[in-house]
Amino acid sequence: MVKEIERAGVTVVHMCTVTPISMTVGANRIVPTIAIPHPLGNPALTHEEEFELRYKLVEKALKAFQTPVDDQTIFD
Amino acid sequence: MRLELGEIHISDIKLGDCSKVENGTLYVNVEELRALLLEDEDLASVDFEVVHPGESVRVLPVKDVIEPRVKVEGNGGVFPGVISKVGTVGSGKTHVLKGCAVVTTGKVVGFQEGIIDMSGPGADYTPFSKLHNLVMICEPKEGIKQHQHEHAIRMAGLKAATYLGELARTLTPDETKVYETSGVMSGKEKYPDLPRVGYVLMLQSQGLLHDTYVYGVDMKRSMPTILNPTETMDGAILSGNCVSACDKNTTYHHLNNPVIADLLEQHGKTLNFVGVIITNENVYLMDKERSSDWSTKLAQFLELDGALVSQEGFGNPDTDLIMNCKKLEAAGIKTVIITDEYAGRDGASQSLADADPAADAVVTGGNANMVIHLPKMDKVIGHPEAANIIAGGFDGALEPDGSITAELQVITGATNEMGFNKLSAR
Amino acid sequence: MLLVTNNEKVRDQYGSLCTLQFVDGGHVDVLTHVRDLVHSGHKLLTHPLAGSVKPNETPFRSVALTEEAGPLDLESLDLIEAALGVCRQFKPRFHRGDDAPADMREDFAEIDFRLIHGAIAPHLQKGE
Amino acid sequence: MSFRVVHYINQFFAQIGGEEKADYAPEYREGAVGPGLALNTAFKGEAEIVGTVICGDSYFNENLDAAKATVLKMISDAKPDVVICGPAFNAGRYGVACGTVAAAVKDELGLPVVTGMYEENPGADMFKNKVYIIATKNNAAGMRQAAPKMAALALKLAKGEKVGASAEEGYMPNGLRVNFFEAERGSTRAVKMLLNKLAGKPYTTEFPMPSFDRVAPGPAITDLAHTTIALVTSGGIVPKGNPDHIESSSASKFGRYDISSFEDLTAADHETAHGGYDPVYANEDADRVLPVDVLRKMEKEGKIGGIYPYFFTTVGNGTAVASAKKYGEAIGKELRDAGIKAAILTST
Repeated sequence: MVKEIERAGVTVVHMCTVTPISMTVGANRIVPTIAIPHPLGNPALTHEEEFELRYKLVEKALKAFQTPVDDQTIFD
Repeated sequence: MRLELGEIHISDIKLGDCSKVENGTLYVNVEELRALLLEDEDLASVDFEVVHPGESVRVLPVKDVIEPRVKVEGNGGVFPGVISKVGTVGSGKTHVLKGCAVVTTGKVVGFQEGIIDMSGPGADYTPFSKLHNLVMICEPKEGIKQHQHEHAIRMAGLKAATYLGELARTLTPDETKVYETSGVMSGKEKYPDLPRVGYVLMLQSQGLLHDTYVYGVDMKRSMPTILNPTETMDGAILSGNCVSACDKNTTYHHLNNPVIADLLEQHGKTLNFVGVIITNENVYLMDKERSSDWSTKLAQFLELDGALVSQEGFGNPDTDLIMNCKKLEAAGIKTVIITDEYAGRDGASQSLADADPAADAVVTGGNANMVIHLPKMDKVIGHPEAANIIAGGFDGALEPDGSITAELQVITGATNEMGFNKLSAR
Repeated sequence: MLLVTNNEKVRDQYGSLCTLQFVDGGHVDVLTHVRDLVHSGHKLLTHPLAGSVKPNETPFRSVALTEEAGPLDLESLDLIEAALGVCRQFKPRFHRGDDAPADMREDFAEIDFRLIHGAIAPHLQKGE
Repeated sequence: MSFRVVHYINQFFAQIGGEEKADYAPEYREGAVGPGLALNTAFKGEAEIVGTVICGDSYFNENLDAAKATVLKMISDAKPDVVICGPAFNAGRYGVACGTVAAAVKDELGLPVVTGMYEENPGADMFKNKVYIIATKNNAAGMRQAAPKMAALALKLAKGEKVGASAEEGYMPNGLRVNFFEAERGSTRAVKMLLNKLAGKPYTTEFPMPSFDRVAPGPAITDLAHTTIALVTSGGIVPKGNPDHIESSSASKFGRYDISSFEDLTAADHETAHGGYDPVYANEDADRVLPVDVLRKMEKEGKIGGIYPYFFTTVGNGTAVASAKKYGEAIGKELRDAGIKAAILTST
């Protein structure tokens, strides 16, 4: 899916937990996330802490958007 | 090692009062054989039937198929560690009753599969429809457990095959084949320019009804090890596997391993067949990792250039297969794997439970989900009611006229993963 | 060791020997529960498709995992997702085995028990 | 009785002309033309080409809908039992036209159809899973080998006979596995394959592993503060109650939902339809899968220009690659048409 969207001329950042799968499906900008059932959260944290965690992850995605890449890149 | 395989061609089996082979006919003294088999206290009865190619007969559920053999010269005896004493086999001279087999049937568990049709469309898919078969219907004593039942039938088949093989001891073979293999060093000196090829033989070893024995050792308790190719021809490996009819390796397959035969055929001509690495298909993941590490390590130890890997069963053995292939390829050993497929009835689904780009050279024994129509047979031997169970559920349907519509997977040996058959898929 | 099963025979034998999670459901329910455990960081110790009894045939399934949860184990993830994929491909014939003939149900239960027993008994003896 | 065949060819093979005649409009001629003669020979009297539809390659590709309709009508009016298109060999636009006509004949007219082309013809990748494409050589010299295969398969289809495996019939593998008997047993084939592999010679695997192609990375976004970002997830987030009943696995559709009025996703308004993971955490707070709350904050802070008013959702679980591709194409098209340059795709 990520490939077809990018093929349409949309720059895609793929935020996912299982980065090898992301590599296989052909994502070019990859941001690793927390866990499969809660990629952008962590139920062990307070609501505020969780928001902070999510904010930081999305910030990484914004950085990925701004970075030119030639090949599949993981933004850790 | 050098083994002479003397084949005595069998063109008929007759039940009678004297066991002998005469003019290509195998005569079986049923009472004597029955008495021998009933020494096993777990067995209540054994009945015999003879079936021939082309007859309108269906046999089910088939447990094992065994070719009668006898060791005439050289160390050890057939089925070492189980029937004969433990002793390294594979050299000297062995006689084979070619063209016939012992077929054991027995309903070890309720859902067992395994059909041999001696004629009709089903016969095209099983190699055993081309043989004269002594079918043994073994009934256990009341109350024995499944694993005792499996053991009793397995032993009955081996004993019967040994008993019949013994009849060939003093006969003059119709045809003799000679197989000769070299040691690691001498082979290298003899064939310095030929690619070094090994065979990684994966053996089913997951537990009850899924076991394989090597020199009497339960393979799930063994590390991968090395066999000389000719050892398999004397029964070093035998099957204790009752499930997965289409892609289990019967003892007959092990005795007549087609990969070994074809590699020996090319040995010294286009390749140097260095040896057989046997490995297991265990349930425990650490075992899978360890065994595939070891099979690769042994392949490196033998300094192989290429390897052939054969599989047994479906599902989690796909994981072992892909692990073996990936690790061999990563070690720089060019690898070809033999498997079969479960691509769904329409052939549209993913064929294997595991996959990897390293597996770029695959031979397939066909799609086991293909639907086949098996017409009614005049006679059904074994446990006809098993047809209801095989055919009654998801895998097929028993029609009112006695015909069966089922998936290919119910036929014994149909999609064999040693490459025994010509069936394939694209 | 964490043992997930829907087989009473396995529960009766192993309930006291390791941490056992009994799933009151079918084969797919066990695998789904195992998948959730893998997602939360437990590692598979046994293959989720043990046995060559076709996955759509057996109503019983027992799977061993590590008791400790760590980072997501990718191999375990691959295996459990592939196992569920196979189950999607081949519709189950029986649910919990209640719909199977009694002797068949017993056979399925015994095989599942034997498979998991063969796999984990040596490890439990070592006190893992 | 001899089966009626209609043949589709381009202006070049009809000997009307080359590139300069590529805008030739569809024309129907009675009987066989050009390569049709070779096919007629190969039918050995069992079938006969009753008519030929000729269309210029540029004309077809530049007037796709109209040309397709005209061609289909000409074919249909000739009342064929089976249709043959091409072969197109390595001619790209001709290959695409053959594939398009063949697929339309199959889907819209419900008639059996065979086409042929070289495996690297772009039409091959586009249509090999939809219609039978006989693999041919890359130039017209391959007609001699192609004609008997195309004729044989067309006859089989016309007679309603069972079609064998790709390797037997000569068509390109179409993703459906079909059993057949090889000339040699598996072990012998395996030994030969290994010898070829060892010698560095070509060999063909009998089961190709699933493969994945790649797309070049999109350009970096330099002006995020003025860029609208679209949100896409394969984590199955849907409005509470799953109004479109998106299936938990092997989903047959994707969802498209308005989030323009949401500052934050909560258990009261969103949940997951995904059956591939423990849904408890996503149901408690869907932001854990689709980070609407933080993106709204970033919107206010001026870090991003905005959020596209709709988010797209699919269930990654068990969804066939082909469906996922289709959904991706539809989503990509909408975003492109809306001028969207950036998307975040979240997966579980």
